[in-house]
This record gives sequence, C-alpha cells and structure tokens, in this order.
Amino acid sequence: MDAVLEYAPLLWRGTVTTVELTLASAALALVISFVVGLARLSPYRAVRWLAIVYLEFFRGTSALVQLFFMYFVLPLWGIFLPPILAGIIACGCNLGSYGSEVVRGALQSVAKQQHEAAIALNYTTYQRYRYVLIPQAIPMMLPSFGNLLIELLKLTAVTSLITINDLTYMSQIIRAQTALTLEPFLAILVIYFLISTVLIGGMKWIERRTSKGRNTIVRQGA
Amino acid sequence: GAGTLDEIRERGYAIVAVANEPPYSDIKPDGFVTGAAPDVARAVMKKLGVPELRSQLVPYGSMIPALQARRVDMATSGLYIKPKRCESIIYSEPDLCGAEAFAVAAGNPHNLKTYEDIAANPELFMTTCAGCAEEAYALERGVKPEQIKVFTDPPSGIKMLQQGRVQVFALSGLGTQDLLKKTNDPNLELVMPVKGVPMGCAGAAFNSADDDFRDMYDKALKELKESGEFASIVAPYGFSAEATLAVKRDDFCPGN
Amino acid sequence: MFAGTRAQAVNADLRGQMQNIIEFQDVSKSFGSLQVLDDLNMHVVPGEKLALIGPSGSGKTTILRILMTLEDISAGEILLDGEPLWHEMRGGKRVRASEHHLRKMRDGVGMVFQQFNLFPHLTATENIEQPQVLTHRKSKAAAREKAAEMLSVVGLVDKRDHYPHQLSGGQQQRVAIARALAMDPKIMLFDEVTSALDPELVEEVLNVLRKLAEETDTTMLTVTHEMNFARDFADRVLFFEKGKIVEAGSPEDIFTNPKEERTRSFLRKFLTGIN
Amino acid sequence: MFAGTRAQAVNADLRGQMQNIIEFQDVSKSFGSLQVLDDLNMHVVPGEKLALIGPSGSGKTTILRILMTLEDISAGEILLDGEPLWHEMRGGKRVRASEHHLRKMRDGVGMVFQQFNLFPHLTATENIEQPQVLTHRKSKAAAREKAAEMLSVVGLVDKRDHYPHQLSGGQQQRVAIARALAMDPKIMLFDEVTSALDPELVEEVLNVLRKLAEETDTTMLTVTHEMNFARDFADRVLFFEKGKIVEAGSPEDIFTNPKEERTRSFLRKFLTGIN
Amino acid sequence: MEWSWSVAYDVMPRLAAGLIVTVQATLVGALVAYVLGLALAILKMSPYRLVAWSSYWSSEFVRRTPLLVQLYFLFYVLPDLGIFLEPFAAGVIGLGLHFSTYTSEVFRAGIENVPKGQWEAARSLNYSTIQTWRHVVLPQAIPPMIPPLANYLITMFKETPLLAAITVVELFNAANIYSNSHYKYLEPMTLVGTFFLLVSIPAAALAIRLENAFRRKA
Ligand SMILES: Nc1ncnc2c1ncn2[C@@H]1O[C@H](COP(=O)(O)OP(=O)(O)OP(=O)(O)O)[C@@H](O)[C@H]1O
Ligand SMILES: Nc1ncnc2c1ncn2[C@@H]1O[C@H](COP(=O)(O)OP(=O)(O)OP(=O)(O)O)[C@@H](O)[C@H]1O
Ligand SMILES: [Mg+2]
Ligand SMILES: [Mg+2]
Repeated sequence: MDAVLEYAPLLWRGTVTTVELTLASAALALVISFVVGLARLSPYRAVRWLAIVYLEFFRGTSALVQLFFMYFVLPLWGIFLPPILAGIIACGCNLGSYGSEVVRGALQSVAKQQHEAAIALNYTTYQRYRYVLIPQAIPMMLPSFGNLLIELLKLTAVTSLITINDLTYMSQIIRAQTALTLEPFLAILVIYFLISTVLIGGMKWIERRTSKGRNTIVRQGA
Repeated sequence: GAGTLDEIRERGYAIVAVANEPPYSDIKPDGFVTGAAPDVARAVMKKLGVPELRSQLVPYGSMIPALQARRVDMATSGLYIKPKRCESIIYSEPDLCGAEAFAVAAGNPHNLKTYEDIAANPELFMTTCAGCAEEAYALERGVKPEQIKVFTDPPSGIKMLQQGRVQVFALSGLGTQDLLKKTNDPNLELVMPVKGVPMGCAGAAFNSADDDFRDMYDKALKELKESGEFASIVAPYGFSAEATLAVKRDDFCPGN
Repeated sequence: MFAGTRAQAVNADLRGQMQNIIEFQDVSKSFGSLQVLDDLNMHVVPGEKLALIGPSGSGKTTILRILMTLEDISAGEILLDGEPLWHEMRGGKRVRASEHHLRKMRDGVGMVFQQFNLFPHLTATENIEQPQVLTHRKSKAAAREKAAEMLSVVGLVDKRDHYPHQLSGGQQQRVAIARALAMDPKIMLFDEVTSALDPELVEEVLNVLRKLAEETDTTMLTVTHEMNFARDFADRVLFFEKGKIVEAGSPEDIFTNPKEERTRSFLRKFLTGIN
Repeated sequence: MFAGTRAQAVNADLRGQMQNIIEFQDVSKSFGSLQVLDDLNMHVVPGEKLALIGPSGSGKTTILRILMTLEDISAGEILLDGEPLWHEMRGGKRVRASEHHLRKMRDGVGMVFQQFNLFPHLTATENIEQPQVLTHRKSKAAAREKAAEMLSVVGLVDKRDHYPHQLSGGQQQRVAIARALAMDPKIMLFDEVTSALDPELVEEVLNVLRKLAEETDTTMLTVTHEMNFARDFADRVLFFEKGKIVEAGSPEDIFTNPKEERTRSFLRKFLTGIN
Repeated sequence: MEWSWSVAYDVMPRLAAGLIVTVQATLVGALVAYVLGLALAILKMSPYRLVAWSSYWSSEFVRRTPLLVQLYFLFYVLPDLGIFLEPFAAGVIGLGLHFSTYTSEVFRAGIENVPKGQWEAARSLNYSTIQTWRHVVLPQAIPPMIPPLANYLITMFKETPLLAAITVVELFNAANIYSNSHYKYLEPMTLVGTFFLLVSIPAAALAIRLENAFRRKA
C-alpha cells in the first residue's frame, strides 16, 4: 500500500481528470438530452426521425466502439479530436441518448391540460415549453439524471483505453511502475465509489432544492 | 511537412507519445516522465531548440495511429524499427537497442528458448502486447494466433504468467528484466536473450510527412551520440550504448 | 354601459343590426366517425352572457374548445368579430388557418377549465402575471399590478404568494378566473368551472362569476350544470342535444316555460334536484 | 346437529361447561405507541357465529388478523381449542411460537378479506384447488372435486374457469369464501367482506354468508358494518370501542335494547341508515 | 481515407468468430445477472437489518464503480486470493455481477408490486414460505419484469467490449487485434459498429413490443 500512497499525486491527477471528464460530458449530455428529447416531440416528421436515428445509433452501439471510432477513425478523415475531447464527445453523446429519453418521458408526463392552458393564454410554442412544460418536467427528470450521472462516471473509465489519463489509466501506470495489482485497483474502486456517492448526494441536494416551495403533484379539483 | 519543427519551436514544447514500459519510460509519482527513451528525446530536442517535452502515454498498439492522426509530434520509448511499421511511419536512427527476453516459470519447465520452441508446442500460450514487435516475431516463426493472449499492460502479462494462464511472457529484454525485478517472484525466471530474433532496435518515430523534421532530429542525435552524452543517458537504465552505435536504421528499413 | 349591453342582448330584435362577436355558420365537428357538432348555427352579440346547457356528450365543451382553438372544425365557418377563425385568405385563396393567424385570433379569447389548470410551479400572482408578460409583452411591474387587481376582484389578495397546491379547489379556480380576466379578453369561456369542486366550494366560485356578469361587458359563454346559476347569470340560454341547439331563449322562457318536450324533460331532473 | 349447535351457542349458561374454541386472556396489542387492544378477554364456543361491530379503529380487524397470525400480540394469551396460539412450550419453557407451531395452529383457521385477495394468475377453480393440494397434500383430483362442490355452494359453477379479473367483485368475493371453506377450517374469519363491493353486489355475498351460518357448524367471526346482516347472521354480537368490549349480547338485545349509552349512539346512526 | 473492401473481407471471419463470443458472453452474463439479481433482491428485502443493510451497500458499491475496473479486479486480483477464473468466466461473472445490481432493482420492484394482501392470503391458507414464493408471489411478479430484464440484456450486449481488457476475444477485441497488427482502423471499427446496430436495434424493437404486449395485458 505504501507504494500506492507514494503514487498518490498520480491518483489525485487521475481523480481530477475523471471528475472533469464526467462533469464536461454531463454538460454536453444535458444539452443533447434536451435538444434530442425535444426534437422527439417535434411536429415535423423529419426532425423526429433525425432524433430517432441519433438515439438508436448511440444507444445501439457500444460506448467503447464509439470511443475508438472517434479516436482512431475520425482523424483518418481529417477530423482531429484531442483525446480528452474525443472522450467528452463520446461519453456525452452516449449518455445524451439516454438522457433524451428521460427528457421526453418527463415532458410527456406533464398533463395535457397544461398544454391547453398555455394555448388558451396564447403562449407561443417556445414559451409553452420554456415557461410551462419544462419547469414542471425538470423535477421529474432529476432522479433519472442522478442515475445517469453515475453511469457517466463509470463510462469515463473506458476512456482509459484511448489513453486519457483518468483514474483507471493512472492505476495502470502505477501497476507498471510498481508491479502491484491489488492495491491500485482497490484504491481506485474506493475512489470511484466516493466520487459517485458525492455525486449522488449532490443530485439529491438539487432535487430537494428544486422541490422546495412547490409541489409538482398537481392537485386538481376534488 | 517541413514546418512541423518550426511549429514545435514556436509552441515551445513537443508532444511525445510514451509507452508505459520501464525502463524505456519511467513515470515518477509526480507524473514526470523520464526513462531512457524520453531522456534521449529530451536531450535531442533541446539541441533543436525545443526546451520542453510533454509526454502522452500511448499503448504500443496505438502509437502508429496516434502519429498518423498527428495526435503527437513524435513517438519515442522503444517502438522497434520494423519493416511493416516503416510502411506507415518514419524513424530516426536507432536510439535504444536491446535483446529480446522471455519470462517463464522458474526452471523453464518447457525449455523455451526461442519462438520456434513455442510454435512447436501448440498447447502453450504466450502473452505480449497488442501490436508489438514480439507478436510479429511469434507469428512469423509459426506461433498460432490462438496461442497469443494480448495483455493490456506488461504487469497484467506477468500476472497471467504467475497465474499460469500463459507459459511465457515475451517483451523487450530490459523491460522484462525490470518487471521481474519489481515483481520479485522467485517462481519466475528470465530467458535473455531470445535466440533467433534480431536484437530489437527502437528509434524515435514520426509521421511519414515529417521527413525534414526527422532529418534534423537525426543530425542532433548524431551529435549527441558522438559527444558521449548519449551513453551517459542510456547506461543508467541498463542499455548498452555500443550496441546502439553499431547499427543503422538502414539495417532494418532500408530507405525509410 | 352595462345596462345597455344587457338590454341589447336580451332584445332579439336588435340582434340583426349589430356585428355579431361570434358567429357559427353550419359548423360540423367529428371525432373519427362520431359526429359531435351537426351543422350548428349560432350567434352571439358583444357583451352577451350565454349559458350552454344540455345532457352529457351533447357537444358543449367541444364548442368552447373550438373557440379556444384547442380543436379545429370539420366543416363550416366560425367568425369572431367578422373574421374567420379557422381559415384565412392567403394569395387570394382560402386556406386552413396558420398558427400565426390562430395566435392573433386567440388574443381576444380566454378560457377557464373544469380542472383549473393553474401552473403548479408558479404562485398565484405569478400565474396571473406571466401570461401578460409573455403574450402581451407587458412590463413585469404593470403585470404585477394587474395581477394584484385581479386577485382582489376574486377576493384572494391574501393568497397571492401561495402555490396552487396550497390553495383549496375553489381558490384555485378563482385564481384561474383571475388569470384569464387579466388578459382582457373580449370573449370569456367557462367550462363547468365548478364541477371539479367539493359542494361547499361551488358557491364561492359561482358568486365570483355572478359578480363578473354584472360588472363587466365581456362576452361570456358558460357551460354549466348548475341551473340556478345559469338563470342568474345568463342573458340567453342555449339547450343542446347531439350537437344541435334544441331550444334557445331567455332564462325565464327556458326555465319556466320551455317549448320543447326534450328541454322540459331534461330540466325536470335538474330543477327538482336544485330546489 | 346444526340446531343443537346454535342452541348451545346462544345459551350463555351452558358456556362454562364446554371447551371454548377461542379464548382471549388479557390480550393487549400495540402498534408502536398506539394501543389497539387493551386487556381484552373474550370467549367463543364451537359453532358460535359472532358479529364484531364498532367504530372505525376500534380493533376489530386486528382481532381477526391476530387469530390468523398475521399480527402477533403484545401481551396476554390466546387459546385455540385450549392450546396457546402465540406461545409454545419448549424444553419446559414458554417461548414465542415458532413458525412451525404457527403453521400447525393456522390449519384450523380460515379468513376472507375485505379485498378478496384471490390469486390473479389462477382461475376460480385453481384458486380453490391449489391450497388444498399445497397445504393439505390432497390429490389434485380430490381437490378439484372439492372445488367444484364449493363453487356450487357459492353459486358459481358456471364461472369455474374464469380468472379473477373476469369476475365481478361479488363473484370474486364468493370465490374467496369458497376457497377458505374448502380448507375445512374450524374457525372462519370474515373481515368486512362486502365493504369493497358496489352496493348492488353486497346482497349476493351476504346471502351466501347467511346460508353458511345456517348450514354449517363452523365457528364464524365476522366484522361488519351491515347491521341488518349482523342481526340475521350472529348468535352473539360484540360491540367494541378502543380495543375493549363495551357490550356483548344476543342480536335482539344489542339491536333492540342496548344497555350502554355508547352502543345506543353508535347504532342509532346505522339503524336509521338501513331501514 | 478510402474504404477498402479487401480489408473488410479479410477481417470478416475474425469478426464473425468474435460475434459468437460476444453473444455467448451476453447470454451467460445475463443468466448470472438474473440469478444473482434475484438473490440480491431477496437479501435486500431481508427482515434482518444487518443482512438488508450490508447487501444494499455492497450492491451499491458494485453499481457505483466501473465495470472495467471490476473486470481487472476479477481477472488479475482474485487469482492472488486463490480464485482462478478463465477470461471468459471472469468476464461473464463481472458482467453478471455488475448488472445484478440493476436487475435486483427490477426484481425488488416486481416483488414489491405484488400486493400485501396476496402474502396474507397465502398465509391464511397456511402456505409455507417456499410455497408462497413459488406459487403466489413469483408467478405474479415475474411477467411485468420481463421487459426491463430484456432491456438489460441489450445493455449487457453493448458492454461486452469491455471484456477485451481481460483478453476475451469478443467482437470488439477481434477487430482491435486486427487493427493493431495491420494498422487498419476504419473498416474493422465500422464493421463492429454495424454489427452492434444490426443486433441491438432489432432487439430494442422487440423489447418495445414485449413491453407493449405486457402493458396491454395489465
Ligand atoms: N378528443 C376527442 N376524441 C374523441 N371523441 C371526443 C373527443 N372529445 C370529445 N369527444 C366526444 O365528443 C362528444 C361531445 O363531447 P363534449 O365534451 O363536447 O360534450 P359535453 O356536452 O361537454 O358533455 P359533458 O357535459 O359530459 O361535459 C362526446 O361523446 C365525447 O366523448
Ligand atoms: N400495521 C399497523 N401499523 C400501525 N397501526 C395499525 C396497523 N394496523 C392497524 N393499525 C391501527 O390500529 C387501530 C385499529 O385498527 P383496526 O384495523 O383493527 O380497526 P377496525 O376496528 O378494523 O377499524 P375499521 O372499521 O376502520 O376497519 C387503527 O387505529 C389502525 O390505524
Ligand atoms: Mg363538457
Ligand atoms: Mg377493519
């Protein structure tokens, strides 16, 4: 264990990379979730289809394959992504496809009457989503987003295979330098567990914050 | 093209692909990369007016695509000069040479001295890294693809050997030696050199379009070798400077 | 002003002389194979208070939803202030209304739903304020002032910062009424606004509506099953069945002396239930 | 046989001379800090039909659930046929009943629930047949025969192959009764077996119970809010409040001439509601 | 970069062999995930607080840490503790163990959705615990679980490339080995992606139909 402790600075840098990768991909995934989730509800068939193609592509293939494709194949076409960016894009796009289903599901579960009330008040489609539907849907999305965030954290471990110096990769370096196996793996398992537990705590905190003062379960009539 | 070195000079640092394999490369706990190959490269680049190397860890199997995709300016750290590779990339003059080695169970129960010995016994399994020279040596000498289990990193390979999943671990001599020393397992034994394969010589590798850069590098490397500084860099890592000085790139890849 | 409007409205003779604010011309509406409105003709003058009554499924809600553009029509024409609601002229051709046209037409219409449909994530004040800001581009301050005014009309000043779930059903419905009124619609639609309420809460909402009917000159259409209320509220009562008007007339005529047998049998049930 | 049983049961004088089939001795039961049964003493003779009545929360359901071993007791002792239900002797010591002991004791008890609790994945016949096979190790053929017999007792022969969701609530409840009866329990417990039913279905179930009360000598405890039914069904009525028996007596006594003021006030509400 | 059919043709047999391993790993892994998941669900619902608590947290530990690292752990660490697993075995155990933490939630939800009255009815008919599970609870709990369990099967299928890290030559690894020695990436990786889509899209469509079928029944 001492040898591993000696390499604590590497582990620390890996932890930072992993967290950065997770958060950056999460931001990307969030944007994609909303864009694709809303596109699924578009009145235009073509837009809906594009969204479905996106969804099925990223949900239907392995994240690792996507990662390798972005890292090794895209450059052959002149699309050059630095590894960390390829990692962020692959993780973000992959999780974004799952997130878009969460967004769509939550939006669809907002009562139809809320749509109608907004139309009756002459809101534009944009206003309807921006001010009425999305604010009501967000509290419903949060628990699923929390789970997806953990999936994302775990997914970032895969980026070690395209040489991103994340936690998992650092553990491989430590193994090469020290020829230890149990200790580095145990150490990063614990670190991953701690990170995800902190992330879950953070999401729970946000859930509590957003549900404060308002009750999203609409009590309508008797 | 020709401008690569100028770009690097302007930038102030070069991005170098480094493998995770002591003693070719050696990563300090603070993340600083040394080891024989990066140290040579660092000295050469200093001569070329580039004060800093930034290293990126890349497995052997991924170094060539990384060069082709220009993810790195050059690759160092023990990428052997091989004709097949020379089709895709270009090399500097050799910078590190060493014999090949096997790691086997103590007492070498299957009496493995050459790749042919492995090929002769299809029951046996060997492990080496993906896309490594050793894999090519093995296949060229009749080892069946099913006999080769590719490891993700050398310590995993040693683990497989210790656990009996494979009977032989093949890698560069010094790499294997270093690993066995760290593992410190009395049940393992080093076979070095492996007969019937040439001494492996590595060079710094470049994108095929960067021949100007490569030529400048060669010139600086030559100066380094002649000044004796080269020997003083590689010797502490266990490499023999004479062995390296005795060979030329054209011995492996004529016209590369 | 108010007295004049009422008088005009009840006086059927005058009706031809002024512009109808709502005009249904041979309107039909089907859901799949189910015909809900059947060649309906109907006229409403500005300021008129109309009560729509009739058995369940007769198409009353559908009429309001069509006026609110929540459903389109299958055939016929509807004019609001003389302008077609569901069609427009483009390049000399009569085409189905675009969203742009509908938005323009919707501006003069407000609706209160059976299920209130307040926005649960906004307080009472915000519920009234937001639509003014978003659709009428009012300043936040002006919208807030109007919201306060409307809350006092419906008697809920003290609940202004409550969220819907913190309000009783009757209070929620009054906020919904205030929200619709704050948009200054020329036409207000009320669809069984009390039927989702517990019996003791019904009166507080109906009283607000009675007061509105007295005090404003907005045209109002209300679907209701509360006959006593319809009598107080309406200038004219329309009795529907199977998507057609069976009988229309002043509350006095309809409730005390209906001409049609069908009306009489329908009202018998209700009137005995109420008194 | 039947006449004798009834006669014994109503005749309070005889009670001391025969073995009680159920005996509650100072039974208390608490849920957390809430005391639901309070030092309860109660005796039931074999074949007796008992109706348990009382306000909501008085502990009636809890008594049945304890007898069915769905809840344990906090203090006191319950004897079934003289044998402790919730305790047993092991190595000369009195210990809390083991699952083994409970299984043995449960064998003589059957229960019908308010929510029927039929097994939804089994047909009516299978619902009745399976418990006989599983707990009484009967042959499938014998169990099926008994099932047919029971279905005819409750008048549902023609529904034998229907799944619960294909049956009305009243029919489901009758199957549940048949299922419990098929196990030949010595004691049957009925907990508001009609309160989940629509009013028109209530009578069909109560009639089945009336018939059973007449025709079998099984001991029956029924919790009910149907006072007319309690009067027809019971040999003895127990009126509970707050986990205690306030008054006990023949239906005649309780329903026509209750001694306690509390009983009178409770029954006033019901009796006016029924007639 | 030009697509080369000869490369595609060359790599195809290896990919086909890899696909077989992928499918085998998925199916065996799923079996492990289902069996282990059910056991875990029952443990998590245990009346014994310590059992419930420790099974919950160990399952959370597995769920919150990456499968890749768990695979390394199973493959390289366990032998030191005397547990020696073949790559394929380590792979399917890793997959199964990891996904059992998900399937256990499906099982738990399915079991908790069986109304309490059903347990009580079984007790009132004097069923033993095993009979209650076997004849009352599971027959009702299992059908609604099938669609989510089928979805996890698809997810596991997509996770199999991780087994490459422990030397299982499944579809992805087959392509990767080829790429590393031939320096061709376009064709093998594109083909692997295509293979995945070819299997997972129809499978997903099937799962949706399954879901609808069960929803209609309910
Ligand atoms: N979206 C729809 N799709 C299909 N049928 C519909 C739809 N909306 C309404 N209907 C049908 O149209 C008929 C008229 O409905 P409408 O709601 O207008 O009746 P109503 O007079 O308001 O009745 P109620 O007094 O019950 O509210 C009913 O038979 C109804 O089932
Ligand atoms: N599992 C439980 N946990 C906590 N409290 C309980 C539980 N079961 C019953 N109680 C409480 O015990 C009291 C008695 O309940 P019980 O169901 O026996 O009343 P009851 O006489 O059957 O009433 P009702 O006529 O409403 O069915 C009630 O206050 C009830 O809330
Ligand atoms: Mg209606
Ligand atoms: Mg009860």
